[in-house]
Amino acid sequence: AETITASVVGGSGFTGGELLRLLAGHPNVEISEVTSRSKAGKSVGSVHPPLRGSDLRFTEPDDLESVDVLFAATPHGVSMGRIDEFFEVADTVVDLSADFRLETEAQYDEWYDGHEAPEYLETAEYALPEINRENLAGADLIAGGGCNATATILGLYPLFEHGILEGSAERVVVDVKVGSSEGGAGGGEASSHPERSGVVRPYAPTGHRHEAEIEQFLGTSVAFTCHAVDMIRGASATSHVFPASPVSKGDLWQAYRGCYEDEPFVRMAAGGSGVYRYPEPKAVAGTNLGEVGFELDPSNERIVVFSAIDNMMKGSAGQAVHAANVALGLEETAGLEFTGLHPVGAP
Amino acid sequence: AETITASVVGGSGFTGGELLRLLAGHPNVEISEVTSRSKAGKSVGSVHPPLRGSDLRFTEPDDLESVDVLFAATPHGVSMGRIDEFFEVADTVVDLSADFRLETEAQYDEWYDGHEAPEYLETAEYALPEINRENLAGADLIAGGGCNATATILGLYPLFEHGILEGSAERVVVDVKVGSSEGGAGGGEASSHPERSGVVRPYAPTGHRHEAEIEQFLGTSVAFTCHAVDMIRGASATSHVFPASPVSKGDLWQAYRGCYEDEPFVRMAAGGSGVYRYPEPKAVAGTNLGEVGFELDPSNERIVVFSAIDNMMKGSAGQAVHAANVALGLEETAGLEFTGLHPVGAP
Amino acid sequence: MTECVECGAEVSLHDDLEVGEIIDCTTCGAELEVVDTEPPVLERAPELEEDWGE
Repeated sequence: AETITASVVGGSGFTGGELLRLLAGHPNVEISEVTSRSKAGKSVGSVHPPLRGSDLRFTEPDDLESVDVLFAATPHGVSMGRIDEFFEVADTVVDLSADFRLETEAQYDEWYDGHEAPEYLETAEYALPEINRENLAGADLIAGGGCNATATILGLYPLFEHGILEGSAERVVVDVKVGSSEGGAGGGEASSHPERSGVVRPYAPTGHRHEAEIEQFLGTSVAFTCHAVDMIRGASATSHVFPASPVSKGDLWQAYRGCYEDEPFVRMAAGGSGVYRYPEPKAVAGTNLGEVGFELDPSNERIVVFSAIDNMMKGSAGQAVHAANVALGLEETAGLEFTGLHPVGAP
Repeated sequence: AETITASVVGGSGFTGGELLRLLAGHPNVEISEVTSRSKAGKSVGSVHPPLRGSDLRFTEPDDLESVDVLFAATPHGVSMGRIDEFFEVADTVVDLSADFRLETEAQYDEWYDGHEAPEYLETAEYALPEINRENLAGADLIAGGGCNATATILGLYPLFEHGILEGSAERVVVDVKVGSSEGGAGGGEASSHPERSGVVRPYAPTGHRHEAEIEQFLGTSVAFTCHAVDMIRGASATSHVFPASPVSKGDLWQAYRGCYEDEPFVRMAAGGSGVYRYPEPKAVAGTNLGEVGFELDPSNERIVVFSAIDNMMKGSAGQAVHAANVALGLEETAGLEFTGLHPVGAP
Repeated sequence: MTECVECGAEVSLHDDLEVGEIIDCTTCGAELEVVDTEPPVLERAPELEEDWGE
């Protein structure tokens, strides 16, 4: 089978480590370089246990080697400053930060601190194949989705795609519960183990950055609130949707099966029996799977939509590898076959 | 100071144990009897560690001793069958089940399996002093509120009390996260430790029983969804409220301070600095405190209201003792002074 | 004593107050900057928006 060379810029963080873990196990990938300013010279296994025994060592992030695909797992604001340099060494660049997710410079002025390379925003392709597969084939610049937005979009997308929601009149409330890896390895006092354990802690009561990304792809504004809970990796989004006209369970199944029946990385979990009747982060931890489900609440004219992902995988590194597989014409599920553990503890 | 005699019917469950713990430490209470069919003859300390060393033993629940106040910590459906018997031995009965919470027999027909003693529904008083103090003084039958309803009502009550919400036009979505003690000690496969750990598990996507109780006291219908999360005791309710007309932060503070400034068991946590900026179950675990807070989201014409309680305390046993203190003319905070631990693990 | 600009509750002040000092309101937790001491005047301190990461 075909082999492509790949490098990871910013490989010492959680997301960088997850990318490395996936690429090291990917049948079509040969890792040529992993950069990290803080860990240069150290073996990748010393930072990321799943890679123990690998002779790969972190290198300085300057004078990058040329590769087929470069994954950037750097904090927000880094890729936009180095994108030209990245394209000098790689044909395809997959950026996991927010630097190329939104379409217009105005959005970056409003939600971030402006943009250093707005000319790339036009051509950047959103990495979520379930809603952007046709544009990903052959794309040069791929922008990984945000984890909260990915969970929310996966849940709501079929409702818009099949006209159950038009995106104007309806009220949509999104209430998300996330793990601590979203804040990255650093984080201040609030993310020390004594303070972060066992919380149900509202931390972005009005999460506008996520709303901007969700609105861009669903075409509707959502009222978003995020809570930190006692997980490390995992995101659960519960969307409360009030459609303008009544809808039946049959309509819902038609919409969701229509969008996801043939998708390799979306599983339906809407009622039924057993312990795991609805989507749950534990059930998809470590996998690139998204679980989606719904419940109809006629007395409140409401549809309750549940979606669960592993924010490190479907919400970040897994999505990036999936998008790269599509862009480079590889087998879509290559390197992403793990389907989770049961029973298992907090993800 | 005055001493009253009290008994607990159904003392071997989690809630019964919490009641015992509080009553054993109450300056004005002498426990005369604790019944449990399954644990009759055993010491209370063998079941409830905080009571180790107490000579109190569980007795059979038949031929009850007469006492001033009888607390019933029995499953739903038991008190309604024994209420006459309870009143033969006690002047005041505090029932912690749902048997006397709702006002009409019709509601019990709809949400439960009917009612065996509907004649008591008229005179039963809801136990939450923050919204029913004047009726509790001298009440004979007190009905403890449900934990999810208590958390929700505490959060939303000031908005109705001060006319920010009229309770007709507005849409209210309530998204609750709760601990495993809500399901009691039993519970099937889903509450085994391997399956219940580390979950964010929707379990009542449309919670009509809770909605009925909330609607009764706030006069508005709410769209309710509940998730089990990795806590033992604790309930966090996030209410997404869409008022008909815009409101300012000043209006909100006036409403919340107006209702709660002099309340001994409600603390405000709405923004500000530090790690605990909004209500959080960890911050009130083991206390009878409720934390309430809010955030204004003008772009979505939304108020996000947060409330956190310990479902075993403010949501059950603590609320029952608080109500009994009010009904019997004792010091309101008697036996309920504990103000929590920091730092602390999952509640 | 003076009133919190955020929630209107009373804010207890210690006596040797200094201009520029930051006091947090014990009712709503808002951070308030002392802009004058005779009489004491408090304004909302520019609180740096905590970066929630992700």
